[in-house]
Amino acid sequence: MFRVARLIAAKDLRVEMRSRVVTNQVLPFAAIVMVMFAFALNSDAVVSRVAPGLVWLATLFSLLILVQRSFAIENADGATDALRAAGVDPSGIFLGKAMALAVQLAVLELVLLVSAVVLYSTELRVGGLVLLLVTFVAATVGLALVGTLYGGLAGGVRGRETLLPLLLLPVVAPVLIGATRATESALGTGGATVADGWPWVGLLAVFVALFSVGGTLAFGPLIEE
Amino acid sequence: MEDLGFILATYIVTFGSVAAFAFAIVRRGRRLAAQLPAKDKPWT
Amino acid sequence: MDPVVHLSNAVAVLGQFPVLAGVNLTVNRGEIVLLQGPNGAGKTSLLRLCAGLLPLARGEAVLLGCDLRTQREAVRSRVGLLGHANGLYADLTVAENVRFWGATVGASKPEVQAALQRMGLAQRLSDVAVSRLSAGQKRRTALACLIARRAELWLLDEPHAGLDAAARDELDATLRDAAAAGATIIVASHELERAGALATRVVEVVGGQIRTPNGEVA
Amino acid sequence: MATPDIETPATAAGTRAGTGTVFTRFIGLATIVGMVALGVFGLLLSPADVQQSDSVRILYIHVGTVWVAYVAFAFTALASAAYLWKRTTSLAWDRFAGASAEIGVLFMALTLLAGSLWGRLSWGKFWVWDARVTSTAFMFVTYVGYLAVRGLGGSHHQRARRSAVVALLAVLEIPLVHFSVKLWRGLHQDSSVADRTNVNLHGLMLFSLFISVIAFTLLYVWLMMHRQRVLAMQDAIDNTGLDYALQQRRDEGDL
Repeated sequence: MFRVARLIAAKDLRVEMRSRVVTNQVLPFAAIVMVMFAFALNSDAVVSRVAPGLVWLATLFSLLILVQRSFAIENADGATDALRAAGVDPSGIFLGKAMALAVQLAVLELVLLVSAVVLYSTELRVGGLVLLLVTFVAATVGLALVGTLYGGLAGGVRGRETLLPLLLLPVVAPVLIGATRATESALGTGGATVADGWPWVGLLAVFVALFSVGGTLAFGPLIEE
Repeated sequence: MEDLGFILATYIVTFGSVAAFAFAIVRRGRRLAAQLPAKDKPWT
Repeated sequence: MDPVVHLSNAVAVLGQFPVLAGVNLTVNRGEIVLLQGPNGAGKTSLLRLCAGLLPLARGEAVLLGCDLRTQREAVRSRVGLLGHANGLYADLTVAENVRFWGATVGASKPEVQAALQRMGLAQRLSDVAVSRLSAGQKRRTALACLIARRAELWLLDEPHAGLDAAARDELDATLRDAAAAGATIIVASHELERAGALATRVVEVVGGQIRTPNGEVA
Repeated sequence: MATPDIETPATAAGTRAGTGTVFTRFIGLATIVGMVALGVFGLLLSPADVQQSDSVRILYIHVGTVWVAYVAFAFTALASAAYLWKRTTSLAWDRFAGASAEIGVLFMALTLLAGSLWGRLSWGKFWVWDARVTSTAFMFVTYVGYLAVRGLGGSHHQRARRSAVVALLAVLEIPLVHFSVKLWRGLHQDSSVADRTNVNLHGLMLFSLFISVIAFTLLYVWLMMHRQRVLAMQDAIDNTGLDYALQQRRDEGDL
């Protein structure tokens, strides 16, 4: 299972290195969303107060696109069928695609965080760096897991573009809440302290634990016809 | 009675949509039942 | 010796439509069987059933000694399907694709190299991205993937489509070699003359069933 | 979905019976009696609440529908697990799950509607960001998604397995959402809806609530029986359609 996962992850990342779709299209999209938020909110004070939430909201929107892309690679030339026909372990496919997605998400979040610092005058503080890092890792893994799970379900059917957000967004609500609050604590937004953040990391950890097990078990039946 | 509009709206919409749903099911059941032999309808 | 494929009264359904309406077919090792018949007769479905992609609704299917109902995973890893799509990643190179598909069954480096060699992909083309290949070169890459995956039963759906004369000759030679090397091949094709010369047996598919030459249902 | 020109022996056997039986008619009658009683008690006989005045009457509906919605979703989860468990696997469980989820979505929609109307009267707001309210809304959306997955098509078993897995994933998701929203609100305000919902229960009010739960439970049972039978007949028609379609398919060559 882990051998297959490594194989799939390496393949997905190599495809991205060659095609640069995420780098050239999704990252600029995420950045422009951050600019749009500032237009919509129209107040420096408000923007810097809600900056952590905007970072994660932009991450969720980009997640939808990343998941679509991740499965578009497989569906473009019938590789999904080929993988199933070759009897490749679905759990391995799930973990592998989730790993590759997590790497891409991590890069994306870094860009979003930097743009928050630049655009919204968000300030990082030394005391919160550990919390910030742990939050980002946990949230990224959680999003990658559920994204892959529902992406696999929606990937093979007609109307996938519309089905995916309907299924995915309600599920990632806990990540949005947890990651936003923890990030606020790490950054000290609105007077939050670092200690306030750790319970939220706990929530993210529970999410990751549940969906790593649930996803590994469920992915096979979901992509099977 | 205060707030009569809200209260009546709740009762009417609830009973109304339940009745519509029930009616649709029963009608569809009748239509399908006419096309199937008794062995596919173990409740009859 | 056990037959590689043994279908009896196999029925398969797509949605609510019976694409296969009771197929009886036995194929032995080393055979090259040609499936012919009109569009929509069920040729592709028959191949997909053998690949374990289409569930068996009724009847029996034993492939490579494994029951398709109960041991589908065991069947799948030993069967290779080349459908209308090639199952290649367009952004990766030829060698990377073959290596990837080989790795799914744990093929070693020399094995992958040998597969590339047999398809004539080892030198000039090996580091070219698949998106830049011609249709025939893509087909050859896909076949190299089947070899690297150690497929014992090859299921090829219209493999000649979109290839020029030279590429077709090459393909035929490849298939003959593969059969001689022990692979069993089932080809669905419209190209009767060409594929007919290639095949050891021709089978007609009509209305989701297999017909003998005199029109009876097999 | 039914092809009208199929000649089956069914046409002869077809009666006006439909999906009803003596038992469902009994339940149906009891439901109607219960609903009339609910209307009479809820709107006329029970007194207005000291604090909430007449808006409490909305609760008689609200409590019944939310109860049915929760029961329905719980049963969907149970039936989905039963389908996936090898020893009890049967398409009947899948149909139970589907029928129950449909009813649950309907009642959840009614719950949200009645709840927001009541909220407007009692709190002056259609919506409050309370954990229970919010996770209820998420539950609604989740099961709308579940029904969308059921409608994707494919063979019956494919539909059944896919939707059963989605239903079980929803069981993972809903407590998480509830818990996270609760944590979220917990940081901002101390009182939850429950604390501000001071209903001083008069005897007749309690009785009206009791009638509501009974009547809506009967309604659920009645709807479930009928809906599940309709689904069974749809599946059966797909299957008899298969024999017919098989014959047609075989004849293609003889044309």
